[in-house]
Formats: sequence, C-alpha cells, structure tokens
Amino acid sequence: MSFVEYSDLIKDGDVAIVHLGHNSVTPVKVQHGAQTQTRYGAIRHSSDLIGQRYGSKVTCSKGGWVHVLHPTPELWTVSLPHRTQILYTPDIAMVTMMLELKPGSVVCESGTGSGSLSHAILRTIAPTGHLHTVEFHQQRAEKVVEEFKEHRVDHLVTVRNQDVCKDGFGVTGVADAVFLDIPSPWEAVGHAKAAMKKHGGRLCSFSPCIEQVQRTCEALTEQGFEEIRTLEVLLRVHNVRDVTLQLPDFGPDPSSSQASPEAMEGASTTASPNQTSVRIKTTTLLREMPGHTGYLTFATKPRT
Amino acid sequence: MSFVEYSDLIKDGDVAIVHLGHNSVTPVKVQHGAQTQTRYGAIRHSSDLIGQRYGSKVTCSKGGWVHVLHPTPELWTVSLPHRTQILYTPDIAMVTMMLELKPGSVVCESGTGSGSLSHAILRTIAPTGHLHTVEFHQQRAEKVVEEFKEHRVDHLVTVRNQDVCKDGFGVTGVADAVFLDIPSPWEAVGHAKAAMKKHGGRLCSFSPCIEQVQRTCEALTEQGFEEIRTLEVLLRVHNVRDVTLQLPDFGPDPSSSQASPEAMEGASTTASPNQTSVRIKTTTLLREMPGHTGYLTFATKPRT
Amino acid sequence: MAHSEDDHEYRIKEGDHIVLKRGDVYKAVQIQRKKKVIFEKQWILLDNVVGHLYSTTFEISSGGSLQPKEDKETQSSTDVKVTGTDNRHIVDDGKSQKLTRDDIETMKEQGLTDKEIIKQLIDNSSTFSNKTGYAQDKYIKKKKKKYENTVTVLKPTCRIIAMMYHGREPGKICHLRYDTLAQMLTLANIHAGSKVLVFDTCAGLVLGAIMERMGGYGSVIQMYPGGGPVRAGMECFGFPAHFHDMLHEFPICHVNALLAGKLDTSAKDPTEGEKQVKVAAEEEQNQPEAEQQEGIPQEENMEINTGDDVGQDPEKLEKEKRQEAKAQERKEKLEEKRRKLAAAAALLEGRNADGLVIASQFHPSSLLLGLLKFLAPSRPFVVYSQYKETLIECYTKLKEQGGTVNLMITDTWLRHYQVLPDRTHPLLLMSGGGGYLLSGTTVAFDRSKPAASPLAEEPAPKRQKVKDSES
Amino acid sequence: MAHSEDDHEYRIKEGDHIVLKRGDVYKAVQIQRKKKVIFEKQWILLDNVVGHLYSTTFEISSGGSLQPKEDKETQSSTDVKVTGTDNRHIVDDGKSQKLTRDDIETMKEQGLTDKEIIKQLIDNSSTFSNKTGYAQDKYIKKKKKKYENTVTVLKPTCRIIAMMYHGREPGKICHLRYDTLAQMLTLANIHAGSKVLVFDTCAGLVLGAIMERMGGYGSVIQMYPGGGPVRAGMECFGFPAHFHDMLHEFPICHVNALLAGKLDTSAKDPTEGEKQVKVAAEEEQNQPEAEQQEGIPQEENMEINTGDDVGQDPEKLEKEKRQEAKAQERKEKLEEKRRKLAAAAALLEGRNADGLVIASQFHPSSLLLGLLKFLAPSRPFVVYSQYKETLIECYTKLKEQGGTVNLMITDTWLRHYQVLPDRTHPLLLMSGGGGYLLSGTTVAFDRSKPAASPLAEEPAPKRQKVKDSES
Repeated sequence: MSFVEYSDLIKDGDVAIVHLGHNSVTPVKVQHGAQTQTRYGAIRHSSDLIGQRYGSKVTCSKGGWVHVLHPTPELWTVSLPHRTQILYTPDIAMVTMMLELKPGSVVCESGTGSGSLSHAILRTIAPTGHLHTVEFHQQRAEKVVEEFKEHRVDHLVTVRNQDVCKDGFGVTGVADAVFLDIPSPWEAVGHAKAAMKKHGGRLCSFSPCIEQVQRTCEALTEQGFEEIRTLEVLLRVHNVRDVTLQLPDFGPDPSSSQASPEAMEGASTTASPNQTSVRIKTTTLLREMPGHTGYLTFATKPRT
Repeated sequence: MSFVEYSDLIKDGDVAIVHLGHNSVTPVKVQHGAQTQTRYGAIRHSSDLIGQRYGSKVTCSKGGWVHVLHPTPELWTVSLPHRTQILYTPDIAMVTMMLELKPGSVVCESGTGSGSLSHAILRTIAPTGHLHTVEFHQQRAEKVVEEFKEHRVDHLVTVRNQDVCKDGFGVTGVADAVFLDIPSPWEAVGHAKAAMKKHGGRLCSFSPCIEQVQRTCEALTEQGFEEIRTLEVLLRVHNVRDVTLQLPDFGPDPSSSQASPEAMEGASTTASPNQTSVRIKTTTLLREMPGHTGYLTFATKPRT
Repeated sequence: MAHSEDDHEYRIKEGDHIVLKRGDVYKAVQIQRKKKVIFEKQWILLDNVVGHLYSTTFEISSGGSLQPKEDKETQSSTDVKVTGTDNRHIVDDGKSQKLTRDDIETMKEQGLTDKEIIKQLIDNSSTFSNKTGYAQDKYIKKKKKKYENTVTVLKPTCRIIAMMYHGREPGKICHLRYDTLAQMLTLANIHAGSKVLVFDTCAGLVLGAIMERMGGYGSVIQMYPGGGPVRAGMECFGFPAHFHDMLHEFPICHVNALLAGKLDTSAKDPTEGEKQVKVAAEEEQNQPEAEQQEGIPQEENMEINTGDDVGQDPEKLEKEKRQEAKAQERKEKLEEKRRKLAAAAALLEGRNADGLVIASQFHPSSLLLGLLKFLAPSRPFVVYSQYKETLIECYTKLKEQGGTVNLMITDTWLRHYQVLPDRTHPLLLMSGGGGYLLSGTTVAFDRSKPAASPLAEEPAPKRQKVKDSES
Repeated sequence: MAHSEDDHEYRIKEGDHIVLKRGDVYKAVQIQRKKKVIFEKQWILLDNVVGHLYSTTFEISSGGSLQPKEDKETQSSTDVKVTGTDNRHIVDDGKSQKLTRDDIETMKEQGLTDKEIIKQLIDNSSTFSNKTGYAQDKYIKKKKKKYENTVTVLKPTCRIIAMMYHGREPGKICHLRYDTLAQMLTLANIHAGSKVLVFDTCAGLVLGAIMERMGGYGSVIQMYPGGGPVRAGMECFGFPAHFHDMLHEFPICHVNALLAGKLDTSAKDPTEGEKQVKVAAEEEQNQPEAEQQEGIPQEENMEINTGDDVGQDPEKLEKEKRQEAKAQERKEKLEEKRRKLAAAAALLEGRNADGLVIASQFHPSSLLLGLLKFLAPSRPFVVYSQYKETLIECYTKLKEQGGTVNLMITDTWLRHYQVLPDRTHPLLLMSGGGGYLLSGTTVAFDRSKPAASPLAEEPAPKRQKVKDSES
C-alpha cells in the first residue's frame, strides 16, 4: 500500500479505509494484534485484515460487516482527522487540472493544513515530481510529516514549518505550480513568483471571501501574472429515489367515452385505467447542500 | 384590455401580444385599418384582430399563422422596446414576493427604466394601490407615461422625472415598499426611508456588482434597516428532448447464456436483445444561460 | 404609552393569526388567552403581546410570559461569522471550550446580549476554527438556541408563511421553496379581479398566497381531492372575513360529470337532492388527505351501528332526539355543501377561468389536462412538481394535444449572501432544490385539425443525437 | 537573441502539436512548413513561430505570416466590461455609433491597441448601455474578432485542450465540460503506474487527459466500438513517442468472447489466425464512428471487384504485383492488429485493472456492467453521461447486482467571475450544464449470496413519498 501505488493485499503497517456503509468511511492503521472497534463490532487486524485482498468484506465481531478499501486521496479527504478546514474533492479536482499538474510537476503549497489537497497533489505528481509544502503551525506540520510517512509518500514531499508571507516557500525557480490557501494570499504572491520556474507556471489561490479575491487579483496583476481567472465550482449530489404519486379521480365519466379522451389518456403511459397511483424513478437533491466553499483564482506566471 | 384586467375580445386601441411561435412575441397596437407585418405576412387589424377573442389563431397574408394573446406584465417583459437594461421575470417574481406587494400597496420605484418591473408592480397592487416611479432620464420618463396610458394603468401610477439621489421620490411617509435599481443605491437609502410609512415597510435594491451591494448594506445598517438579506436567483430552462443512444455490441457470447447474464440484462428494461439503440426522453439546458443578473438586497424598515 | 389612532391596524389583537420569529425560525400561531404555545423548545404564553404593535420583540421571562424588549440587537444576531479569519496561531490542546459554565453565567449577569455571549464562546473555542464552514454554522445555531430568549411577533405575509413552511415542514408543502412559489404567482399573473383555479395539496400555502395577491377581489376555486380541501396554510395568513367570500371549492371527483354537463346541483327534485346529499356524505366519510376538522360524521356512524340492541326507555328517547337533531344538523350541512358545490359549478361551467395553478404530490399530467378545460383562451397556467419527470410528461402530452403556447419547464437556483466588511461570500449552506415548474398559456383550440394532429401548435423540438447549440 | 541551453524544451519545433489562443478562443494545430491554417476566420502561416518560445504572442501581418509582438497588453483584452456604469445621461437619438470608419482607421494609425479601440467604440455607442448584459458581451466579442490581430502559441495541456473542445466543438465531446473532466480524473484516481480502462467516444479527449495524468507510466487500454478507436483529441496533446507505448486498444465486440475465455489471439494455428484476420478485416470495413485515417482497405476492395474482366497483359501483371504487395501489406497490418489485440487481451484477462472511465454517447448501463468485470476489487470507476436518466439506470442495476460501494450521481456547477475594482460580479453568461457523473468503488463480490440478492451491499435508499430530510 501507498497513496501513490495500488497493492492487492493488505499488509502490516498499511493504512486501510474501512467502509461502514452509506458514505461512512474511517481510516485504520493496520497492525499485527491490534483491534479496531466499529458500530458492527471489532475488526481483528491479524485475522481479518492482514493478508486479505483490498475490497474484501470483513465480518465484525457483532456479526455486521464492512468493506476494507485501498486508500486513495479521495477516500482520505472524507476520512482524515480535521486539524483545519479542508479542501474537498470538487475543488481539488479543479485545482489539479487548472494547475496543469501531472507526473513530474514540482509544486509549492501553503498552508498544508490537514493535508487533504497535499495527498491529491502527491498522487498526481508521483513518481518523479515533488511537493514543497509550507505550514505555519508547528504541530500541524509535525503531524502531516508523520502521515506522509505512514502513507509512504514522504520521498515526494518536503514540509517546511515557516510563515510563507514572510519567508516564502524555501525554494526558488523550481515550481511549475503554486497553490495558496492562506488568509492573506496577496502577501504571498511575490514569494510564489520567486518559487516558480523562470519560463513560467500556474498559480491558484483559494479564498472564501470576495475581498480576499479582489486583493489577490490586484497583487497578481501588479506582479505581472496573466490569464487571471476567478471561478467557483459546486458539487450537487443526486440521490436516486423511487417515488409513488397518486392519480386524481375525476369521477365516473357520464359522457360517451370519446367525449373527453384526454382526461383518461393523461395517465395512459404510466397507469392502467384502474390504477390509483404510479411509481417513478427520480433523483432528489439534499435539502441543504454546500452553497460555497471558496473562490478559486487561477493565473499564469509568464516567462521572466 | 388593460394590463390589470382581462378582457375576452380584442378592441380598437388595445395592445395585443402576437405570438409568432417558439418564445417569439411582439406587441401590437390595435388600430382600425392598420396592418402589422410579420415573417408570416401581414395581419390586418380590422378583419384579423378587432372583435376576435384573445388567444385566437390568426392566419397572416402569406398563409402562416400566429396566436394573438392578451397582454400580461410577463409577456410585456419579453417583448417591450428596450430603452435600458431591464429586470426579467425571475427577479421580478422574487422582488414582488419579498417586498410583500399585494392589492393596495403603495410602492416607490427608481429608476423606471423601460418599465418592465413597473408593469408587474402595477398588476399586483391594483386596483387600490399606487406606484410612484422616479426616472432621471427625461425621454424615458415621457415614453413610459405614454405606455402606461396605452396599457390603461395610468390611474395607478405617478411618474416623476427627477434625480432620486438628490430629490428623493417626491412623497413622504406613504410607501409600503421601495425598489431601487440605480447605480448608487446607497445615496438613495435615506430618501427611501423618508418615503416609507412610519410603521415600517420593505425595501429592495438591485445591483449587478458586489461593491454596490456592500455600500448599500452599510447605508441600510446606518439608517436603521433590519433583516438585511442579499440573495441571487437564477432561472434554468429545461428543454424537453428525445434522444437516441447507441447500445454497445460486446459480440456473440460463446459461453452458455447464464454465464454472464448481466451484460445482456444491462439493456433489458430499455431494449429488446436485438436492438442497437434506445430512445429516451430527457431535458437539456441551454449551452449558455444567464449566469448573473444582479444581487437583490432586501431589508425591513422598522417603525420610526 | 400614548398611541395615535392610526396605529390601530398595526396592533396585535386577541384572535389574530401571528407569526413568531427568532433568527430565521418562524412559527405561525393564533393568539388565544391563557393558551401556551411551544416555540424553539420553550413554552410561551402570548397573553401579554395583545395591544402591542406588530414587529415588537419580546423577552421570554421564566414561566414563559413575554415582556417587550428595549434594545433591538438580537435582530442581527445571525451575523456572527468568522469565516476567513487566520487560525494558524491556535494550538489544538484538546480542551475545546475555555469558558466555564460560571464564566457564561457571569456574562449573563453582566447583561451581555446572547450575541455577545456566543461571540465569546466562539473566541474561546480552540476547535471552532478547525471545523468546516457547515460545522461552524451548526455550532452557532446550536449556541444561539441555547442562549437566545427573545421572540418577535410578526403580522403574517406570504413571504413569511412561505419561508416558515419551507424551513419547518417542507414535506407538508412538497418541498415547494419560497422563490418557486414567487415564480408561480408571477407566471400565473395572479391579480385582483380574476377567476383562478387552484389545486393545492401543499397545506393550502399556495391557496393562501393566491388569495393574498387577489386582495379579496375576484374568485378562487379550490379544486380538491378526497373529502375536503386542505387549508391550514391559508388559515395562517389571517385574512379578514370578506376574503373568504371569494373562496369556492369543488371536489375533483365531479369534474367528469361537470365537463359532460351531467352534474345536477339543484335540490328541487327531492330524489336528486338526496342523491347529492348521498354523494356529499360519501365524501365526508372518505377523507384520507383532508384535515379532519369535524369528527362528527364518523362518531355518528358509530352510534348508529351500536343502536340495534337498545330498548325503548327514556334514555333511548333522549338519544333518538339527539340523533334527530344531529341528522337535522347534518342535513343542513349537506345542504350548505350542495349550495357551495352549485356555486363553484356555476363559476366553472363557463370554462372561462383566468388562471390555473397546480401544486401537489399527485401525478400532474391528467390533472392538468382535465383542469385546463376550464380556462379561457390566452390565460396562463403553472404546475409545480418536486420531480421534473412528471412535468416532462405534462409537456409531452400538451404538445401532442395542442391548445397551449409558451410551454416552459424551469427551476430556480437561489443563493443567499453574507455581506460584511472584508467577509463577503455566499452562505456556506444553500437549499438543494426548490422544485420544478411547467408554465404556459392557453390558446383557442384549432377546430380545423384534429386534436392529435402531427402539426403541433408550435414547431416541435428537433430530435437530436448531438446538437451543438445546446448542452 | 542568445538563448540559454535549458530553454530548449520550451521552444516551438516543427512537427509540434501546438494550441493557438486569442482571448478565450483556442485551436489545436500541428506545425508544418508552408501549411496555412485558419484561425478565427483569418488564414495564418505558422512557419515563423518555429524556434520561438512557447507562450509567445504573435502579430498577424498581411498575408498571414506571424511576427512576435512586443507589448503584451492583448492578454487582458477580455476585461473590457462596463456593466454597472451609470447610463442615465445617454440620449437615444437613433445614431448608435458616433465613431466613423475613418475615426477608427485614425486610431489604428495612432497605434491604439485593439483593446483601446473597442473601449472607444463602446464609449461612443449610445445603444451599448441599453443592451442586455448578454447583448453587451456579444457586441464586445464581435468587435474583438474584428479588431484583434494577434495570436498566442501555447504548449497543449489537458486544461487547454479540454477548454478548447468545450468552447469550439462541444458536440464532439458529448458536451463534457472541463470541470466535469477534472472531476472524472480525480474520482477515478488516475495516476502514474496504474492500469486504466477507457471507453471514450468524446473524440479521445478523455483518453488524452488520462494519458497526461499517467505521464507515460502504466497502461491504458482503450475499449472501442466499431472499426477503430477515436483519438483525434488525444493527438492534440502532442505526447512524446514513449507515451504511446503504454496505450493499448481492445474492440468491445470481443468482450463477451474474452470474458468467456474463448478469445484466441494466437496465430500459431493458421486457420485461427486467418479467422482473426477476417474478424479484424471486417472491423476495418465497418468504421462508422472512427476516423478513417487510412482508406486503403476500401480502395483495394474496389480493385478486386473490378478485377474479373481484365486480360493477362503487362499492365495486368503490374497490377497483380501491386495487389500482391498490398495484400502483403494488409496481412502485416492485420498481424500487427492481432498482436495488439493479444497484448490488450493479456492485460485484460487478469481482471485486475485499476480504474474504469466511460465517456460516450452510448447508453452506459450495459457498457458499465460489462467492463466492470475487468476491474480488481477496491478500484474506482466513473461514468460520464450528458443525460442523468442513463446514470439512474446504471445506479439501479449496480445496486441490484452488488459488487460496488460509494455509488454517487453528481454534477458540478461552474461560474466564472469578473474581478475588477468596483465592478466585481459573476460573468453574465455561464454554461448551462456540464453533464453528469456516476462514480463508485468496486468491492469483492460476496459469494455467499446470489448476485441479485434483495440484501444489497449497502442499505438501499428508502422509498419515499415525502421525506422531510430531503427536497
């Protein structure tokens, strides 16, 4: 197991993702002799996990069962321990494409936060790229270093514990792409430019508030960035539902049957004349859904 | 005919809406002896319109036909001569409900513009309400007075040609609701307050840019308005389409028929085994649609 | 308190239908002396609000009685937000809330507003800034519930009732969002003086909204399924008495009879009258959908069923008398019902209604095709459905049948914003879907061609495999 | 111009696949000497760009040749916007444009940029401010087309190619919007070193995007219908040669045979080999969907058909020789094809692929159910469709069948913003729909219960009439 390479079998020391059903997942560090408690009972790592195939069904001690999945950055994003607000998959997907990330890309990121985006970047730039990630908060920086090791991606990443607005990314002229998720991105635009390759590259800044976007766009323009574009992406989840709908009863039709054929015809495709209801398959949206995560501002650094 | 009362028959002097098919409508002033040219040929008012029932089909001189519809504020909105940018039905509907308009309401509006919203307000506040509408631009003010007369709603409206930011609405303490669609709404908030009833009322400001909204919200807060809420409403039109989709051909199945039943079963509900395509009924959205009209900011004026 | 005379209409009176408000939470109630109502998990007594002006904010004192509040700050308490602040200095030491229960009590005694207390709680929470925006919103809502103790009394309006139902009981109104209702009222050109048909099983909210927009002028005919019309939502509006004069009702089980010209609503022929009465009685016994405002018929039936084995004693005579009186009462009710049916039928018979609005959990296509027959040409209609699929069927059938133009299936997308200095952004939570509308305009049926002519009234949409102009 | 050595990889070379850009308009072309290409209705000659650096902006001189441009201002020319300005002073006198053709020519001579000229045109148009925002955008676009004469040469990337196809030819890619493509690549966990199955009739755009993300590491098996795989979109990426080594192809008409273990791809038995050749030949003649890159087989057939009535003259011998050579060539091609089939089959046989991506105008449910069989457990799959209805069917069938978790139907909503001082707002036009995705993860099939067990892998969604928790 590694976050950048699939394995078939679960091994001691792996991080596996336990799927408890219906969008509920939790990460588990696999260790000989250890047990993990779930709502369905205990999972015994030695007998239930180690040596099993990823994707297997595991019956827990109370008789309930779960599936054990191979970790991916996307499963990690929905199961990681939150130390900060995090980026979710819809924004991450957009950032990855619009920053033009691919195997071999060198990327600078700040702040590291809980590492949600970092894992997705590492997945995409492996095996030949590198991530330089800067986190101001010491505890968080230490924690994420530990996770990168556990996830076997530490050879692809350098974590720096410093203030990006004051001290920059710690590298110069190496980055193909820079990602900013900090309260004052405009203060880091100059450092971002310095970190990027001479021939150019792409930058992205994520901010929840429009005032942050306005200041960042000004700073980007001043620093000579081009193709400055701000956008927003929202995910909508469509839940499949079977719905039963009543049919109206207009009462007996005293006129001859052809006098008002439309009234009957109305339900003809969905119901026989004597039916009182029809079933349809449809989708519904959640009553409440994310209405905003943040604005994504992208820009191109030209050759300098 | 009047914009606030239905009639059955088309009369001389009416404004009728000619429906040319597929969301194409155009207003016509009905006059004895007049003719209107359409892409389907001429409509002769005396023989084709006057005395006919609204909703009738009229055959034009080239043999094509149109429907003649009774005017409504909504048909007017999509057919009126543009002298300015206008408000469309989705925003108008929201404004009407959130301003709590109903028969008897007294409303102040600025600017009048092309009168799109004005007609919808008049429809809702008739027969006992009144609209005070202020338009800075003299030509536009004169033109809209003329239209109100033609549409037989002039008894419900007073048009003032003045600068609302300098001179206000020309009335004090009478309005249940105020609507602002001007470049600097924050300059008119004080006048709006003055125009409103002592016991309170509702205000709405429409602005395309967020900076206008920010300044307006500040002004509203300063003037003691409450329940300040900014929102945005976008219409999506779903076009019904019949679509034909190919079915994949996985080739002859050399195994016994039950070995891989799913592959065949896949299309079972939609296709017989020998079909190569299925037809479904679905909806599509326009490739490009309105992505923004303006922000609507609502507020309540408390008792003062 | 010296009040000017013209304030009279803005004063809360006993028997008024009012709306209680706290933050974005609304509840409609009627003011009755000594009656306790529950609002946001608190019992409150409304007696004290009578005589005060509408829009007054009251403080809930112990025991649930209300006292007018002096400062108005709670109005903007929903503005507590910290999104976008810099949280890098916060150390996660496991103690999430640094304020103790005592600290909070002290703040309360110092007279801090609930808004200020919540701000303190947030500032002293080390985990708050690590929560997602959604979790932050939830946290604030929870804390507000706990520390706020005010309520504002509002005069009901369509805006407020529609937002209340959407927030509290969306299932009762088929998830009809307030902006969608706003579109319906506008697309149907609802206005004073017209004659509007309504089929509303959304608690009567749509009916109430239409009646408000008609201001007591014109007529509304509520077409209803089952035993009786649903009107709880309409009652919340607290309309003056004369508004009810314009409201009529017609059971859809008589639609075919009426369309065939075979519905007899006269009571001159006693047999016919009895038949009608019988029909009406059957309806009353069969009320699966309607609110059971009167339980009398059922109760009576039970008495009749058990009446067989009772002797001719005085008690029985008494009982018979009571039964007779009840039968008389029932007969009068049915007569009243017959009169109503006749009045509604008379309005419908001309087939010249000015608008049709359907909002229900019924499959709408046969409803729509049947009820459209009562409209004059060149009149708008609107159908609401939570499910787009049902409106596609309506659209297809109308296209086949002809007689309508401007057909359009739409929905609206609604987003609220937080507008604060340096912290402006869309709200982190939005409503998923507000439902779908089919709208259109009737036109005269073309008698020169059959109803199902392949030449539809409008050019039919092209069949497409891949069409560049649309996505 | 003295260039440092490390610039080499950033220089435009003959034969490179490049993208021309002006504003938000892109066009992918390959650089060939003396070849004219048409871009935004102008003929241009690309010879001069060779040797320049990527991202250089060129001026189009008369005759269509390109010269590097010094000032870079055109980059931001899309920012010409005046929404929100005060237009109350404008008098509508019927003359919409006050500038004459001469005025414009003078401006051009004075060296005004196209951006400045357009600004002048807008400022001098009395009707511009009365237009709707959409009409304003259209006006600006039209004028820009007329007065801009620059083009920027870009190195192709997935971002650019995806935006290009969506803007220019959405029909060719089933209206797959770039943000939806971005979701697909992420949801399918596409990365170097994995083995990915692709069914792509979206011009090969999805195939190209996947190959870019895999960086030449691992293998991609393109499952294709009809006579050959569609790859025009992938070609636009201009991948280095070694990327093509990881690309395999497999015709879906052999899927059933492969799944049944009956697909023989060996050529040791001459009869079998011939049979395979025959199959391959049939495919080639039946290419309704695929690009006809080589017309040879058809041409040959025609010659064979007309060969009956020709005598044994030298010309005929010559012809026979040519035919023989062609037959040999064809045999070699078919042998190549057989080898490819065998290689792809070998990759598929293990049924241990790491991902499946479907994006096509085919009805996806039987495709998905069939191709999922080639995936290992605990691997992601994503299906794109322009129509949600088809994905509902996929979802339902997968729920019945089991073997997958985390099933989700989604779409994304994308909005671009104008961020300018005092004029910040969402763009007035947005894309209507970007299409729908079904994503999920495979799990091991539970052998202890039948495939169509009513006990699905996950609790099935409750059937609802009205459910309060969702709208």
